[in-house]
Amino acid sequence: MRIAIPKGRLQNNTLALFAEAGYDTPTEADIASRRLVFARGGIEWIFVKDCDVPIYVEHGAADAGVAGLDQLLEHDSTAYQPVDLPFGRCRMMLIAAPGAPALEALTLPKIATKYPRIARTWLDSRGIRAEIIPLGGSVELAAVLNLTTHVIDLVETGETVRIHKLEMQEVVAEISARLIVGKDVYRTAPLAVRELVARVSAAALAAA
Amino acid sequence: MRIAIPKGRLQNNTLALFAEAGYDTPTEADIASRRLVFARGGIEWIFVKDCDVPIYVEHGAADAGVAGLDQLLEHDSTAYQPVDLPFGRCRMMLIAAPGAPALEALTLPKIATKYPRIARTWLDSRGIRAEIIPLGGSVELAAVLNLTTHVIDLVETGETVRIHKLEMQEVVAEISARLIVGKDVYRTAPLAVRELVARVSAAALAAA
Amino acid sequence: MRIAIPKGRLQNNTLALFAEAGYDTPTEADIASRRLVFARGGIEWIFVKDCDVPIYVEHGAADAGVAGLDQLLEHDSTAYQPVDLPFGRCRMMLIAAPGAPALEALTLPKIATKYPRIARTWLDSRGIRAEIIPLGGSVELAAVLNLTTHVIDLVETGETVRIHKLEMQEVVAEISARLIVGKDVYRTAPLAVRELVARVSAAALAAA
Amino acid sequence: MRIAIPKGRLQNNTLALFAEAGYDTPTEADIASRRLVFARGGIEWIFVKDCDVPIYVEHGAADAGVAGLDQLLEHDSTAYQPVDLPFGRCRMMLIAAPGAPALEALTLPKIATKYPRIARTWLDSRGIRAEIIPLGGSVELAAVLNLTTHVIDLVETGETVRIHKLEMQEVVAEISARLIVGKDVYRTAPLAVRELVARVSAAALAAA
Amino acid sequence: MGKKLRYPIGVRPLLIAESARRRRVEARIVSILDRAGFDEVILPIIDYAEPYAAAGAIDSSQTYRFVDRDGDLVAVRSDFTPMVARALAPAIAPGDLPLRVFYRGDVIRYRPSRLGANREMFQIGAEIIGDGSEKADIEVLSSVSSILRELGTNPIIVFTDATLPERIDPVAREWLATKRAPAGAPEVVKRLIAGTATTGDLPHDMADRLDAISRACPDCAIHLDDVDRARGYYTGLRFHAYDRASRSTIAQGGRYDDLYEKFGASAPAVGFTITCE
Amino acid sequence: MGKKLRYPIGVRPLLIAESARRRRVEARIVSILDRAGFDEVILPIIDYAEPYAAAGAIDSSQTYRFVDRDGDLVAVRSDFTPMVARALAPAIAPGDLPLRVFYRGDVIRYRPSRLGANREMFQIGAEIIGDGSEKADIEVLSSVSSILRELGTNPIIVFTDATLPERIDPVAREWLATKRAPAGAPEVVKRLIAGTATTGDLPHDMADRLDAISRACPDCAIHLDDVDRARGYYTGLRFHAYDRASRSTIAQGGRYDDLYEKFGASAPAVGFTITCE
Amino acid sequence: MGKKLRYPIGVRPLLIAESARRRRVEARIVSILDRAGFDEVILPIIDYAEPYAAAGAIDSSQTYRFVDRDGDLVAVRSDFTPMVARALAPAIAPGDLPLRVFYRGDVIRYRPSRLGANREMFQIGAEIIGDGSEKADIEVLSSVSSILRELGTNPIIVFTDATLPERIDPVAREWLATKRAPAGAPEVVKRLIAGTATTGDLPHDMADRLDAISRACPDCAIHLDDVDRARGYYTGLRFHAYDRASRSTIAQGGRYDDLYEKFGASAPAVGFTITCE
Amino acid sequence: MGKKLRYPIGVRPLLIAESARRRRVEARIVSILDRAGFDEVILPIIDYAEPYAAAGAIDSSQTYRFVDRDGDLVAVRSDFTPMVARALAPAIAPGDLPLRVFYRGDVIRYRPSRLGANREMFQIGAEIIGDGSEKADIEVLSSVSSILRELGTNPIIVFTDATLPERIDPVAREWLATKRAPAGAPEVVKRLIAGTATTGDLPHDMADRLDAISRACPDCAIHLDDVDRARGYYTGLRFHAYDRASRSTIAQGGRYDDLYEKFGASAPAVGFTITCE
Repeated sequence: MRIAIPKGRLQNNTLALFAEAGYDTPTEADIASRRLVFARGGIEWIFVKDCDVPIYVEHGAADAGVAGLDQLLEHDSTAYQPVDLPFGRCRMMLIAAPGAPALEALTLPKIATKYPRIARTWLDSRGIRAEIIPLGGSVELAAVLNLTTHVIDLVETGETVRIHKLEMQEVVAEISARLIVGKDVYRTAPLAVRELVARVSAAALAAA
Repeated sequence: MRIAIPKGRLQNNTLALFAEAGYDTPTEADIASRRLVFARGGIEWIFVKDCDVPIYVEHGAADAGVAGLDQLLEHDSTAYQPVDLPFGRCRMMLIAAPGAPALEALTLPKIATKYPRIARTWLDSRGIRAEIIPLGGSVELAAVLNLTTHVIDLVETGETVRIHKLEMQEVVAEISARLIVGKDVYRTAPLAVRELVARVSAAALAAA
Repeated sequence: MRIAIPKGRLQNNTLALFAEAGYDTPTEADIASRRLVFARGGIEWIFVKDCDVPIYVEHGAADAGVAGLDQLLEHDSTAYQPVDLPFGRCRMMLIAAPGAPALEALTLPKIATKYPRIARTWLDSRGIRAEIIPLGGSVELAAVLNLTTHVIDLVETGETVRIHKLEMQEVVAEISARLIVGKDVYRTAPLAVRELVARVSAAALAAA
Repeated sequence: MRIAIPKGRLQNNTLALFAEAGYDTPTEADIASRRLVFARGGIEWIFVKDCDVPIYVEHGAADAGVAGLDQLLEHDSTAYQPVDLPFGRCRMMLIAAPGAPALEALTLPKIATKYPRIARTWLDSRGIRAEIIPLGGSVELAAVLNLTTHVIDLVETGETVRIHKLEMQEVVAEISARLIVGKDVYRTAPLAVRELVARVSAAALAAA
Repeated sequence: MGKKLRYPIGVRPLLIAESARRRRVEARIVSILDRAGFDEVILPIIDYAEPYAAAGAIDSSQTYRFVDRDGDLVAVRSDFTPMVARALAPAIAPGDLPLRVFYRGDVIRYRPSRLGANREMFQIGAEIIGDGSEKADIEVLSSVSSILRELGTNPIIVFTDATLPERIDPVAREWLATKRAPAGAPEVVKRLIAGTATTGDLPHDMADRLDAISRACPDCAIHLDDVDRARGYYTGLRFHAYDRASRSTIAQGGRYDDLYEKFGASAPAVGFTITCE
Repeated sequence: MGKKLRYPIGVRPLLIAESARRRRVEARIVSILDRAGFDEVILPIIDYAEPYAAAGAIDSSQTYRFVDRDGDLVAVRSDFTPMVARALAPAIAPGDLPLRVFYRGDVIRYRPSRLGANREMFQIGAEIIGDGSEKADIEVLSSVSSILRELGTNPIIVFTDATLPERIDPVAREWLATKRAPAGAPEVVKRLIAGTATTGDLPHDMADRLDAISRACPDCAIHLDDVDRARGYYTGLRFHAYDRASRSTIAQGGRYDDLYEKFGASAPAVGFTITCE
Repeated sequence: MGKKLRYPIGVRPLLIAESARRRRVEARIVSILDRAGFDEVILPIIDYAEPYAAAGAIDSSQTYRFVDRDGDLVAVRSDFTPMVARALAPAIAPGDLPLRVFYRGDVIRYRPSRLGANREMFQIGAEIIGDGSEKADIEVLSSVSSILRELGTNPIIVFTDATLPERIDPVAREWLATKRAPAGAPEVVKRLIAGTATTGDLPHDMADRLDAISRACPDCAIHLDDVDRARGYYTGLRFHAYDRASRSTIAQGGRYDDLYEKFGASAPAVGFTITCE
Repeated sequence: MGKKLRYPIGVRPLLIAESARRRRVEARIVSILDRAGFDEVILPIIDYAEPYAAAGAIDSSQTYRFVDRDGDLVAVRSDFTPMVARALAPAIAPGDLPLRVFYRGDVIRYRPSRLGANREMFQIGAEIIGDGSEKADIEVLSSVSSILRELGTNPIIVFTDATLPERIDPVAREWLATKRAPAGAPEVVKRLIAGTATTGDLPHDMADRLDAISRACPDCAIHLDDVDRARGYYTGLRFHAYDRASRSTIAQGGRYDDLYEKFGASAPAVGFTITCE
């Protein structure tokens, strides 16, 4: 069984979760060694950028993994999401530049985002026409420099939004980290999967 | 005049370069303050993720900036690239999993990369058919786990390649950091641009 | 008011009909003179090949005319057909070469006809696939020489079919001559049209 | 060997030609009997509407036949045309309604014709844009009733044109009757074909 | 190849003289509509084919359709009326009604039967949205009439109610559209075909409305049996305007009270379209 | 341009070695099907898109569609099953049933998400038409199993009933397809997700049928919670076969008892499709 | 709509009986080619239109073309020969030659003139690549002859040299293609048309080659004046095979020594294609 | 599906307020052009793609292309200039020249890189045909300048000669288009990139012409190194006009002396296009 651990903001909570679930997870030293693959306790742990977890699971290069719902939606992942985890909670918000009018009032608003697919689906569902400018990071800057009137981004503490005096107008999606398991794995290794799901659900409950 | 500074691996060399060119650049304290926009010495400095510099310049949200040629090619940037900078030099390489045959020998090879557009253009120029799997980071892992037979990625020291015992097969492109200036800026503020290019070229020569 | 008289098999009955309806129709001498246009009794009579009557009325080059339903269907005429006339009655039949199997039994039957549009519409309505070979005349010959297994043609006396020992398999359409009036004429000269329709209906009833 | 004799204006000359070439052609009585197929002197003679000769030969239902070049062009016939016959000579002409301007001067002229394919090809070659209205017969009437500004039709004596005071503006094509032989027949029965061509050429020379 | 010297069949540029004539006609119509309080909306050249097909609003056999780069079926503009409904429906607030809008531009229709017939037609049209009354019907009819007179044409305008056949007999449309009814058809159908029927023969609501319109528009004539084979999206007034000389249709229109609903805003509408060849 | 040196993304020729391997596999499968009494039908490469869209049988976003010269929307073959139904339905006489047919050939699917993924796939499939019984389900499952073993693969075959979610709770499909149910969800849903549910939890008819199939196909495992986000045209047995090594789907299929009806012949059918990369 | 009951004009499924007949014919031809040392290549159903247009290899008016989602012009397979050249050219190493390959599958051609004519044709073809000699010409002709006899047909095979007209007179093609030459035409043209010309009338190299082939293939006849209006990609031997009974073309082919060059590998090639209706 | 609520990406209707603003701008520009003696030509929305591809006049990757019902490749209008040339070339008699024409309407460009960027742009442009002199260049530049000022924008207009790079060095375009030249590049290239070059560095004919234009158009600045990666159909004057505030391109144009030749009438031409967002 190969499990993909998301590097970045979800890494530590994920490792703690699996430890809580009784797994022999990679140690600090392992992680520091810059190696990416660790075989421990019968599980092959791989460290992958958080946005890549859904791709590794989709292509069967990993059986399971932990990823934020934002990445699952952006990659249109078909994997099962059996366990909603108690960390990584945040909101995908429509954020407006200071004094910018509501989205519907603008004829062709420009929206900067790291999530073009989620933005397009949400805008379609609201029948709103907009130009989407995909960016790699610090999306708020686009609104600050009024390159765009709005941005769609993850808001955790809301501090970045406050610093730049931006306005949170609408919730696009409630986000949380999720345990995902490849569709095919469910079919080809049902017992192993059931055990993983049971132990992780229990650990998640305990931690909540 | 608004200049975009790339966060990440090129940030420090870029700030040093502009300092060398006699500009009053943002200080350590500025950077630590997590603010993204600093007006200093008549120039508005903005800190942007390195992959976004070409987008800000393309949309006119920044007049000039420093970006790696990898990002300029990936975003098909139309900006001018007046100065080739002496840092950020590295190579975009075709890297094969251990023992993988040459690309041409495979009927439908799979290639993981952070640069789908560069990979597609290079493969077309070589008449090679391949499936491209776009990844966000630590692309070598795809070859290690033979999710793909090859990867196309930046190689600086080549250490990551060595750790994972991968083989560098071909150079896809020579990469270096570049000063870029928006096409429209050249036309609308020629004097300011000439001065910027002259001072940066001089600083680049001195540093080389 | 300009009325198109169909040359060929319907000509004499049509002239007799209009005479019966009290119109001063072109005389034998007129017709013999090879002129095509005759102004008589306030009506401009034009002699036109029977298959062209629907086209002249469609393009407004004639206000009304007499044409067989076969021509009206073949040219997908949009004109009104206010009076069904008591002559020109015949049947559009599916005729098979001697001993040819039923149409449905053949994988890709070939059908010769002067009426490709009617044949295609009828075949579609029956869900039958067939290749249609459009011919200009004596369509039965195609079946006799088994260039095609079937033909679709007008059958009046059925004599041609008998001579060539062909089999009439199905009725495609009941055909009769019809008075047709242009849609626009109805709207722009309603009185004249009403009078024409009334007099011709009466004459048709008398003759029936 | 099956030969298609065109009914209508070319019928008598064609029969005379074959008689001249020493063939035992169908007699007056045969023709009067309304039968369409006659086996005489080792040849199967079939009587077919002139516009259908190219189709019978194209589909291999006849090995050879006589048809006007107008029909060969209209049906885009691929058959060989080994002998140009001394009868059926006429011209395909662009004929204008009285006082109508030259075709090029009109923005979107309308042209009535029995030969839509020939008209379209000729107009394309002259770079002229026009709407084509296909008619079945007495095409001059369209110009007389100025349903169209021009017509394209066969002109033999030019009498019809004179009666209706129309103007002959341009020659579209020189037309004559031709002996045509199916491509496949040339390949599969070369000797019989050579003999037919030789005898008909000789007869044609004698008659010229 | 010679073929490419010409334009796709039925599509062509207007050179200087023709363009000038076209713009003069356009300017006069637009100024009349302006004075009458109509505001312009500008509609795109292409749009998804699917929303119109779903609303049964456009006959796909007459439109230029193609699959675009996102795999969606896209159609070139072939009929303004459904496009105005789709554009305005999402933007209409109850307070805005009644709304008077007009539009202008080229539409392209594919007519296979007529080889090379002009497919690209310049149209100007106008609509009153949100007023289901006969007053709006009358305003539209008189607008058409005055515009066409202003342009120097002597129009024949005939009108009827598009739902008339169904209100008489479910099968009446077929008889009235061919002007031939079987012996057993209802008397009123025969009188309609013979042209002897009057509004008296019609259901009261329809009769009163047509009579009111008739009184208000003296130069428009009621043709009760002016019936097309398909009702289309028309739900009430349906009229055609002809140039008395050339007898060709120069304008047509009517009421379509359930079209806007299909695009999300239940508002009645009545309008006309003038085609300038 | 270099670009044209290559083939449209995901479409490619098989040179000599690969063609030989493909034909060997094909020949062995076809001989098994022959021996099992299946007759071949050959289906066209292109067909109208509309009949399949109307029958909701094909996801248009995955097909190569284009407007042909008659203005009709035509699609390149992307899924054999609906095409077999449309081809055979009009030709089936009651006496012919049950009918065993098989088919083979390339299908082309457009998968935007995976840049350059192979779109052209060679498939061989077979169907039993006219036999709604579990006997036919069992015959199909055992045929797939024996064919895959013959080809030297060690398949994992899992099956369930495609209508299971709806039979439990109208919203169950969403929960089972993501394997996450809210607290208030029915107990059986939670047990399904946890994998502790058994056929005992299901409506009797469904349970008995699945048990019968399970008994008859020892090497196939029931996965009650193997649920896709969309049921597609499946109405009963639904199975996937995996290559134990590569874990990739090598065959799939199931029962579709109302597909033929949409094409004019109410006959139940059950079948499978093997994809040979 | 009824229309959609049928398939796009000329495209249709083969039901059980017909499929069986088709596969039997296919199997016998393939086994002969196998024994003769030909290896199969499998070609994609669709490909870019541009490489073939650039190489002047395919008549675009006969192919189903459409613009795909990347904005490129894509065509449905209409002629195998240029596709084999494009597939193999980049993969040919000098050492591999001469190479014997064969291919099979459906091609789709659009023939506007014949309403509903069958557009989808099943073809099997073979090629000898890298052997410019007459030996290869002879091998191809005798292969076609033996295959057609094996299938129980009594073929008439006629051949000539595709470049013959140009070698005589730049304008000769037009005369020979219509079999009508003006008085002033060269004597040899008249004798060709009259069928009295012999290889003696031809340039020596062409004559010797045709005579050699004729001697080696007794059941094939030279038709010097068998000339098409367009040479196409043929540069030498050009032949047609007819079914003596139905007189319809059942096979054709020839030599095309500069086709591979257009796809990057200068190798002569000669081949044939059998169309099985 | 929600998706169809919106318009194809980048295409949208203008509601009342926006339409009014658009028409006001349009009317003012048209009145200026009228006064300056320009006559309007009206161009079709669609045209064959082939004549423009042959003339290398339009970048096919940016146009909406599709195969129409006659099997021809048709493109939606994406650039007016080549269409004016194709429309007027066959109709120009020497006596008519010089000819001043203008045109207006929507063009649609596909820009894959920018998701949802507005593809439909309203453009008004004008051309002087038949006058190769600098006088015509000057008239065009001053027309653009006065029109933009009339519209209340404060334009920055920069111009150069499109053929400058080739006149210096065959490879110069690549260096000037990226503003980076290798050490060994000619001195003038380095001075051009550094912005220190003057017209003195240029061939005399080009220098004199640019100086004359510069003297006549004080508010336009020469930018010798304003070089695009591809010359396009420009053969002399090449200019861009910017809105000083938004820094976005609001107009551009230049001289194209061999474009009309490609459509059959060798006439020089110089013109501009204003894009009104």
